[in-house]
Amino acid sequence: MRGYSAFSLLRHALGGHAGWLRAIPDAAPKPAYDVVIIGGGGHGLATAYYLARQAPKLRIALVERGWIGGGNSGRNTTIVRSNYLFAESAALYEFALRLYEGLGRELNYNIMLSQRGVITLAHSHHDMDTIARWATSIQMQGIDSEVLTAKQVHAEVPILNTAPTTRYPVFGGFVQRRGGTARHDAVVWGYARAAAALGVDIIQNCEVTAFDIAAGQVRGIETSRGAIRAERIAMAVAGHSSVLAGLAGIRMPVTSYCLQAFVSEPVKPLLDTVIMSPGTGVYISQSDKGEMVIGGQLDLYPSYGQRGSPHILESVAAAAVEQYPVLSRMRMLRQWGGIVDVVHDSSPIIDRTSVGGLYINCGWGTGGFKAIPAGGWCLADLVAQDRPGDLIRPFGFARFTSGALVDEAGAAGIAH
Amino acid sequence: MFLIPCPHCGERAQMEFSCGGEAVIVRPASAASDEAWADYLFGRANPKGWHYERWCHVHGCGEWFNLLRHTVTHAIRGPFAIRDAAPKVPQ
Amino acid sequence: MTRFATGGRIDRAQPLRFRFNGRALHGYAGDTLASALLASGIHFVGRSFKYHRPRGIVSAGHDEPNALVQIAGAQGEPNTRATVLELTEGLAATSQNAWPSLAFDAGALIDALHPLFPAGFYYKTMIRPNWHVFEPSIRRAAGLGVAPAGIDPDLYVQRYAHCDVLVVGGGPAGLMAAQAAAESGARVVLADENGDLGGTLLWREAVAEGLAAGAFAAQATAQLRGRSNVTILTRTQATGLYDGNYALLCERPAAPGGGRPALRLWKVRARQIVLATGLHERPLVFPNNDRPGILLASAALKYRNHYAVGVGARLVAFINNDMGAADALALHRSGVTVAAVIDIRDADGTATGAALAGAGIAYRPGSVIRDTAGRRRVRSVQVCGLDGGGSQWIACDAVIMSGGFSPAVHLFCQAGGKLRFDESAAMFLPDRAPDGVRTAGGLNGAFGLDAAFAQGAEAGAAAAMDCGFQAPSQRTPIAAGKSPAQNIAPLWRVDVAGATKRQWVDFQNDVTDKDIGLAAREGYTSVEQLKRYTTTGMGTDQGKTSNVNAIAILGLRTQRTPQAVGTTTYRPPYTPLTFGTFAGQARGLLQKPMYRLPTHDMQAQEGAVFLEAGRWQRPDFYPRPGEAREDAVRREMRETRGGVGLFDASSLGKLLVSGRDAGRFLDHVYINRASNLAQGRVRYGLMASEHGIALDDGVFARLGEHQYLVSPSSGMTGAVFAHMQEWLRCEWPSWQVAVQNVTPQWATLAVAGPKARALLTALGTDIDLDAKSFAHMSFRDGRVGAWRARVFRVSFTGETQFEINVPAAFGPALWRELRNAGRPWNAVPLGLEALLRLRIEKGYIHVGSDSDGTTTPDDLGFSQWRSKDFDFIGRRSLLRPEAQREGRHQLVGLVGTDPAFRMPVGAHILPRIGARPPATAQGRVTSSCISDALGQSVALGLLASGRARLGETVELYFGGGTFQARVVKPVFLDPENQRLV
Amino acid sequence: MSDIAPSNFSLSSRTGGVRIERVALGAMVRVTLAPGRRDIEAGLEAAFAASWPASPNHVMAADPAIYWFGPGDWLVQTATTRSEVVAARLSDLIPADGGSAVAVGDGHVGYDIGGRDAAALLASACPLDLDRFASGRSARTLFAGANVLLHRRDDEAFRLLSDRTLGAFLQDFFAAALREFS
Repeated sequence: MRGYSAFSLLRHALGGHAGWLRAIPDAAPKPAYDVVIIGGGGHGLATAYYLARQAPKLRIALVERGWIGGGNSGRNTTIVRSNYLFAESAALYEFALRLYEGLGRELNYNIMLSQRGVITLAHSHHDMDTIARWATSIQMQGIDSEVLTAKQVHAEVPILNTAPTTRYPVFGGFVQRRGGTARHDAVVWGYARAAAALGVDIIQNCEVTAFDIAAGQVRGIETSRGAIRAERIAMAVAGHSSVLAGLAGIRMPVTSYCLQAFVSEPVKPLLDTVIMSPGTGVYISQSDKGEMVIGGQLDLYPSYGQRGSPHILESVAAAAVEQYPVLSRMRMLRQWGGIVDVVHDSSPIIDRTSVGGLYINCGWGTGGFKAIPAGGWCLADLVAQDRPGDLIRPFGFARFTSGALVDEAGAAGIAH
Repeated sequence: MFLIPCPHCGERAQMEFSCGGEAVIVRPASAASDEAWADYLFGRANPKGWHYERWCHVHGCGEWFNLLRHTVTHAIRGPFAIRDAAPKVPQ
Repeated sequence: MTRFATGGRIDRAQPLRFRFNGRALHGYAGDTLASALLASGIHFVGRSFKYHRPRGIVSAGHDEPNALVQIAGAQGEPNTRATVLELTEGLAATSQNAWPSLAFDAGALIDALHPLFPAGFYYKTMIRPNWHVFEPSIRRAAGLGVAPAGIDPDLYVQRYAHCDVLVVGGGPAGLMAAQAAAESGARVVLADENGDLGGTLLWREAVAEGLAAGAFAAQATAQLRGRSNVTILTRTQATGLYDGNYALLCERPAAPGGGRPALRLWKVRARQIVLATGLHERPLVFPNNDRPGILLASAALKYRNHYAVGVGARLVAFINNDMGAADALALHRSGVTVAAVIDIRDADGTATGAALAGAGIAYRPGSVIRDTAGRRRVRSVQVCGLDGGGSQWIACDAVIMSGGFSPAVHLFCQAGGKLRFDESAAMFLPDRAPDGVRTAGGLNGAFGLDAAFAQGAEAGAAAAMDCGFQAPSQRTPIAAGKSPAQNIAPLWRVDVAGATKRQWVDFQNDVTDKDIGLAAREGYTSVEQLKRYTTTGMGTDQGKTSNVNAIAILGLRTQRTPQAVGTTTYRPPYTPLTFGTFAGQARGLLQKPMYRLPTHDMQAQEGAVFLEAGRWQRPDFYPRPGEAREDAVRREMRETRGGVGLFDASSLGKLLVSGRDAGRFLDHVYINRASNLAQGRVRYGLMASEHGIALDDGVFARLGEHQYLVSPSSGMTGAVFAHMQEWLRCEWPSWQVAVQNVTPQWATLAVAGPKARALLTALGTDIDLDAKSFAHMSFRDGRVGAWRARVFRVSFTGETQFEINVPAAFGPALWRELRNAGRPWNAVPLGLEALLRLRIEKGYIHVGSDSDGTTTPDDLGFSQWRSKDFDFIGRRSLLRPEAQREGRHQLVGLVGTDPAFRMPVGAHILPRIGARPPATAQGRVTSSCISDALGQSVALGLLASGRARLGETVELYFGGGTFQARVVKPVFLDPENQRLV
Repeated sequence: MSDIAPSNFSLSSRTGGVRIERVALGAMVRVTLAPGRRDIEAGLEAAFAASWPASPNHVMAADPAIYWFGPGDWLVQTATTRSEVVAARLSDLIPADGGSAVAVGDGHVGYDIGGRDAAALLASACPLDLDRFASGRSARTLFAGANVLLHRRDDEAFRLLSDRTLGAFLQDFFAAALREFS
């Protein structure tokens, strides 16, 4: 992709910015495609982009029920990192992070990848042991990570509560310097603009209402904007995976929960890293606009209502104030909830389904954003090859019958 | 924070309860196939709409019971006894 | 003179001094900072977020986009809206987003270069070499105020409340709703953000039942206060409506300090809700409409009547509806000169012209403002006809505008209400209300008192009836003139020849109509995409004044009606509220409950350093003068192995499992058998989850034929109790088992070490302590010291160990006796860390350290379950291929080649000696210590096929370095259990 | 009796609106029955007659005071008898194969919260609707995140029972919550 630069900005400024091309095209559905991707979030759009790049001859459409980026891609707390405990996970998320590192230039769209470091806190001696294991395991993958003493953490994060009476004393932590944040909407728009430029039809306000399946093979979909024929269909609809897969008669090992997040009013720079506290569930960063972006625990009952329980919000906010007293007099500006699909082992599913030609990418739980480039790349590869590549083989349906889970939650206790 | 009707204590704040997930999932005998066992452990209806699920009044009387709850609006019907089959879904 | 000598609701007897940007000023009690500034002739109070444009006060309420100030001091705060901040003596406020000063702001350079910075410019540039080059300066430039340093001195409290009818908004509609509901006997809570109820009654001239509006409000308030079933919350902002009619209200109690709370968060559970939240006036979008001195017409009138402040000496009004005209007229009549009224509507069919002319105000129908002048305060406006002709500059020192009104639908939508756009009223109105929510008054787009009164009374009565109360007696509607008509002709932007200057839509975030056009052109056409791409409506005001204008303009640009464009999702909070409010009293150790040991105070006297483990406060170690943690821990270990150690083990769980099926039940809960345990005996048990993962371990004792005492590990008691209850109630409801958690009842004091038996003998007991009659893994009841006790012989230390259980209250006394009796052998208190290391020497696992959510019982060396043919919890999962797989990581012991080097927990085992990362780990160290007893460095770890690799030497990696260790059985000390005799 | 939390704990707001005192609970026995043992329950009802709480969330406040704790779950409290005696008496009524009755008096702390602001103080951290919580009612609920049993003795008098291990936490929280009322 090209077209965006300081120079083009200057040139268009002289023309009153009247000459900019459409970045987010709005295509109308054609009767048939080679591949249809369902879901206009980050994973779906990335899938479209990488598939179009890998197989230029394919006629590809992406259908989105609402507007692109309207799901979890636009509701998350924008954290990117690859500091996962198990080799299988680390390989997948590291692949995503490496793609992220070149993504702005590749898409010619500033995704504002800010590798400001992600610090994970330990609040006890036992936490420190867990973190030492975690950090070492990541180093064993050849991924950057270093253990920090309490002193080092406080030096990097002066706003942490150091009072002797604090409920959450910091015993240390570990940092992945290459972790950080990226502008979530920009990732969505950047992929959409690039995919469209490669000829993908991006069709918004187009809801899938049924699958056309014959002899165990998918033939197409019914949508709110008419029928679309395609022999290969990929689903990437985080939060609603069970519902959509259900339309194809597939029962998923997934439960949808509401995850709440909130931001403060913008203030001058306070925090230049991303901090995660598995012990309290609080994770926090400060956006470039100056807002403190805070996320917390799941509401632990199945939900598709994008409003969480206020008492969960309260406990997260209270824990955040306890850890960062400076928040006490700062104001919460906006809170929201996103619907995440959670698998028992907090690891994703990228695989073929029991229906021929129907593929799925789901189960990222609370951590889908950081995986977008890998999730898209792998799903595109799966659709193109019709067999799982090495990266995603551990993340198929087979693990639920064999028991070979990739249990990040069980082992590390958190998987945001 | 919606209210949950406890069979003994009446309507109480949801924060007093914990959700046990989908109700009446039948536990296969140990002879079951790996597939059947996997479906028991992991397979979930996870509907967008009415969901038959079990709750525990964990911070109250401790009772376990079933509810029919709408997963979007959190409208609730019940409570029902833990062994009761799922009632008809409201229109 | 901008402050009128009489009138208003300020207290002239209470002058207040304050500082703004260092300048000493004064106002009166009852002022807001904004009204006091205006009274001092100050409009220019801040700079905009992006272009650093001079900005003035726009509104008189919480919808203010511009007048954000920084409050200094420990009780200071950023981004405070001057329009709602009550003036207090000595208040010091400064402008934000300006450097070096408000008047001369270096950032203003951006405005000169504004063509380079259209909406979303940052997505198109700063891509190469990468964002990191540019981000630091962007971050410094962004952000509004400065977060206050230091500990927050204020007190925040919370309060749950329950009512039948919650009325939000104490204006004319809300007052009547509360009255009607209250008369029916319902429990009513009425919340209003202001100090006095009445809303617009307090500052709009009107007559109700022959009373002046203000007097009527006072009367209605008095009537409500007289009712016991009504709770009136003034100074209280409703910020959120959640599922189940659960509302969060934030109260600012009057005169905080002196122990009184600064803020109180009300958590209200209402059966029915009546929303009477009124409307916000909309600015008009026209060229250079953002200059200081340009404000909302209703705001100017409120400043005049509520605060006795004239916003200028010579005003020009720009309107598109009769409400604005009426306000201009009211201002003029009350002494705030309005030179001209610019009305985009043609004169035909409106009485406006006549009324204005009659008052001597120049009236220009069919006209617009095409430009304005004045850098730090509007100086004049250029007026022209809709055809662009008849251009004329009019001098003024303030411009009031009325672009129509937007009902405050935020709470309505948070609760799930749906909206429709009414073209004739040019506003989004409540359409479908969620269950239990009603709307009244301005929120319904109603203008005028009679409609507000009627709708309020009707909604209040209906809400009460839905709660099962009798309808109140038919009350005569309140007499208050006929409602005026709005007669709006929407003008979403000025589109006439020569209107070239930027027209602001979102003042705070500097979003202009051109930006919206750009977004539309580039395809960001969903209202949510527009918001995210241009940042319109994303300021601290959340677009209260700008959203509808933005939606309409996007509609114009994309040939859609506002209805078709739709609104963005309304999210709590309605107005920003501090995080401290949410925290309430839950500060420090009060965050969440924490358990204390029965002998906590004694341990403190012993000099214990405490830590939190599984919600328990437990002694970590007992440093002697000059002793570091490591030294103290190793000393405690040595002295226990050599003599005797004492510790309070009361946090170990005690679950009483009784009933005919108790044994059968425990057979299903544990992977090993319980039902064949003899009475009086104790057995180690390991339980698995249904997924076949090691869940917890501990001991269980058989107290009687039908009764067992189960002892989960400290942090797990609650979880294990819940686990048991769920299986009993949900899977095996017919089994006769009763489980009771009696943990808090008992103080469990442990005596461990070669001298344990001698100590107990010295203390005195009628229990025969001889190893033959009282063997390891059994218990006895009897007298210990002065107390009846139950004594268990179990061990986590690898030493002879007695655990003495007495009622919790006797714990401290027993501890004292044990310490005294222990003197001859220098009995020492044993901290948690030493305890956890002693068990390593012995090779006892610690679930959660030596295992994680992926470890099976077999991995830990427990295969008893294979002998059980029936289906205990987790068994089927253990038969899956993965659990049977070769090469699983199994528990082993590791002996370091360097006896002085403690093998770090988390060190990973390399695939072969000499290998270096990146490499596939063969396993890891799970717990380790230096064993003085053995003169070795020992560790427990998990190793691939570990049990088949005993004797092998492996290399481990940690923190960039490596070390070697020998693989051995996971028991180092006393494999023959001589010490347990 | 030394303790994890001062047993002489007593606080009042300066305005006198609310008073909190640690109370000695005397003997307490917890009765837990296996599900479906209506027969035993009937025996207990017969033995204790009127003083056995017929319905959930009620307490018979005589001596012994009997709290409904949950299904098949009661708490018997008496100031006049030793818990062993009460436990023995109850055990006679409960066959070992059907449940248990054990002394738990040492496992609890109790606080009397009285005064015109008593309900307000409780409402600062308890989600229960106290207006609809009449005298003689009891409920297990949350206070400051801790599991408690709340008993309304009369309009302005509550008793709060919780685990003894939470005594120190509760007393610290009471002290903090009281600031609002002084």
